[in-house]
Amino acid sequence: MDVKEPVTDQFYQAQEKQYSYLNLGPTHPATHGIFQNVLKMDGEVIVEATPTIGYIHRAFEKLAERRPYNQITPITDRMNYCSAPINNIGWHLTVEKLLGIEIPKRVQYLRVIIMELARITDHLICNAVIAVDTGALTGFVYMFQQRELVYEIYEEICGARLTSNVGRIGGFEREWPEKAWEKIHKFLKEFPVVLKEFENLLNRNRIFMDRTINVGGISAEMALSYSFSGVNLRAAGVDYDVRVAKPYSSYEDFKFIIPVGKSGDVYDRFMVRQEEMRQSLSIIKQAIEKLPEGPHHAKVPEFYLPPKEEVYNNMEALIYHFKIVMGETDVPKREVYHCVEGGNGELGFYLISDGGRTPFRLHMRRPCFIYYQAYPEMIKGSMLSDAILTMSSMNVIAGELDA
Amino acid sequence: MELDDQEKIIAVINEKFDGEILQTEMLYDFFTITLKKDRIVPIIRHLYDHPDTKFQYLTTMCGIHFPDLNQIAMMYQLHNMVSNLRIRLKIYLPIENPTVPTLTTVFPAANWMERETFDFYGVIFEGHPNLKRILNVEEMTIFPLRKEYPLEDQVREDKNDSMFGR
Amino acid sequence: METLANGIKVGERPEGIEGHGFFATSLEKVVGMARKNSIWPLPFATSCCGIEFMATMGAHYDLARFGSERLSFSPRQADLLMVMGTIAKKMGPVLKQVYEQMAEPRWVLSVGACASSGGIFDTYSVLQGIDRIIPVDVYVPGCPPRPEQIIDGVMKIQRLVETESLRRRDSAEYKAMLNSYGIE
Amino acid sequence: MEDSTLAQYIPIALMFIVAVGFIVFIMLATHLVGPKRNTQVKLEAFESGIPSIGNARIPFNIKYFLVAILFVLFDVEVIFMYPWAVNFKELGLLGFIEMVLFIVSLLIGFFYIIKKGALTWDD
Repeated sequence: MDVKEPVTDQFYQAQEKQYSYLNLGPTHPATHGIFQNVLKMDGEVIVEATPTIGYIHRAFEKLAERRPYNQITPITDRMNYCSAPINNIGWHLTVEKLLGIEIPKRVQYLRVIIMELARITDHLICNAVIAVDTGALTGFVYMFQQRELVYEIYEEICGARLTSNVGRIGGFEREWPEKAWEKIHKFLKEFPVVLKEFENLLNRNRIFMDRTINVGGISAEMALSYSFSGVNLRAAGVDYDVRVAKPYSSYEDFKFIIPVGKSGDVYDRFMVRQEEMRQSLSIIKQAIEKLPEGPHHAKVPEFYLPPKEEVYNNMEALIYHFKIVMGETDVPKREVYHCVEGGNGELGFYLISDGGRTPFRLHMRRPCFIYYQAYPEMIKGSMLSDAILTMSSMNVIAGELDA
Repeated sequence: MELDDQEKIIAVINEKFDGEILQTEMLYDFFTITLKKDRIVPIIRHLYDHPDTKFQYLTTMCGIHFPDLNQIAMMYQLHNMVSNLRIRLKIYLPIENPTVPTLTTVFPAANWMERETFDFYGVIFEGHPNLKRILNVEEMTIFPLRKEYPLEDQVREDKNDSMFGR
Repeated sequence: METLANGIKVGERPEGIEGHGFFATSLEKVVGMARKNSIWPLPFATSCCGIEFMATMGAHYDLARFGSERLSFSPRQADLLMVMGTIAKKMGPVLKQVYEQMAEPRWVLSVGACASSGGIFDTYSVLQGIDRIIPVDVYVPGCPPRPEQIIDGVMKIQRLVETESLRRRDSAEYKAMLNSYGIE
Repeated sequence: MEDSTLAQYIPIALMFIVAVGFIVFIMLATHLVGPKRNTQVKLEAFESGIPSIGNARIPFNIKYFLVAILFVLFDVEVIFMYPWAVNFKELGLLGFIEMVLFIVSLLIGFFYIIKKGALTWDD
């Protein structure tokens, strides 16, 4: 054996490289949800990730084919449960578009207010979770306290905290009580202060910036090829927002900017969400100033439950009441697709009705399901702790992922 | 979407794939084109590259089961973000062997969408990297979203139909 | 709940022989009281009830007032398995594995309609209630249950923990009950 | 009072016995009182609910081991500084020079490590 050549080299080449397999599994505190990734690791660096989803697949699309139109709303708010009102109103807009119902201006403004509140809560939970994953635990508790304030507003408007089931086809079930407006104004005064505090805690924080800048980045082309939408696409540099591309529910009356990132990494997503929260606040203020007077629901008794005194007095209202409650209202035979800017992307409802009482086919375009495909690409070659940070910054919500 | 846009798209398709279009209609704000089933991917690739259309964003894709026609329809929705145009392409496949070439060559986003459609309707996508069930349990044999299969799972014993008056 | 001279309320103590400077009671009661106020929950949070559990752990409703401040995500140190959210059929074996790997004595709290009975999702892919695969001690209704309801469920578990005899886990009928679930 | 020096240590010994005794008592008590159920499934490795694949004991990169050992080495060095720092004044200049020599000798080792490239992390 040649003495000059060290023995270790031959020994080292002889052994082919072995990888360890880590199971970032379904019950894992870091995944903030129920999806599994088997990570092929070389030491600390991830070589390859194979995701498995479907751990809370509840067959929403099959369930929607068995329920009348106004009973599908409770399903939709169990999809993205961090911002339930956006799903509900997205579904109602789809059905109203199919039926061609004309919605009064006041209802459109009320819908904009509650959707922007829901967007704030969705971004709150996502940014707080990004902070938790970089170690800033106190940020989460303060941000969650703000979410409690919005829960109280939901309770005033529709009685439920999380899965709100807000509104009906054609408007809201009741005029918003005085207490709801009180709490909204209180929230509008208090929230910017706490948001500023949270930002001072993190935005220019050395540790946070080192942990998040150019981590889990994605280029604009790759984001578009993986059909990204929402905050992850805007963080990558493409300014596509459904509220501006296809304005619905009178979003065109409000002035708001779309924050756009540059490199699509975790820091950009965090900053885009922070700025979007501020934009949502300004939209709510504009909507409250310009709130027109008028009824809180459209004049369409065959789909919107007529008030009780009408039901007792005249015949048509009684018939409409009976048909709606028994779910016998027939819907014309049409096909429609309507999309809404959800908490984490373009939330679309593709609805085909065959004239019966239940939809013939309802396909939901779930943004999480579509952009989570790019996750193995984004974390290839990064450290394990960055992989967890990338997953929480993409705001993947299990309920929407495997509908 | 005004008339001239629709003509432009039809012209672009007929330029290389004449006779492929079966029917075109304007459903609300979506220009829907029904095509023959065998040249769908080249058409989408053509719409992707052609300078007039440039549909470079796949919004969504899903399957629809028509039991009376004994067919499974595939629906693709494409989006041109620059000029904010959206179209929907539909093809009809026989239910005996619903096979379609995979779209992952054009859009990587179609990977999981196709796996979901396979999981729900049993549509075989030739050339798909790993065509397996994505949302359901692997050992599941039936394709649950087809109309003939019931919604509830059949192995339960407590909720028998007598309780619900069925 | 008797209050001392300086107004401090004292929690109810187990009954026992009390004398000048000493207090004697059975070991079971002392162990029960100790366990009751130091339950380490394993939050098996899958969907919407998980977010409601975050609210319960948050500052407003604060489950830590009942002694379960420290969440343990590994079943090795967990006492209470809180199953929150829908459990699909794909998730069943995972839940059974986690339950079996929990250290004795262990309790199960099924939070929400989905965990207790499949809830509104009576579909082909959802496990209709986790009591099909693991024994459950307390069910909390609601979809999602309000944080107060979750805390009420935890308090019911605490009552169970306090009054449980030390030898229940080795008794024959407990073994028979476990065998009926296929857990030996 | 010749055993007075020894007697001083009785409280420390007592405190030591009570500490160790408390731990031993608690471990024994929980071991005896607590119920046990060592089934085959329970003794398997827990990997997020999924039967674990692969084996954890594989050769991993040497840099992890090197960083750990070097930390231990320099940590022990810091421990030696504590007694010096406590009675810094009594030791005066002589003690200071001795400690500086001690630190310089370890610094030489530190430079050797840096030059050798033991601390380069992303190869």
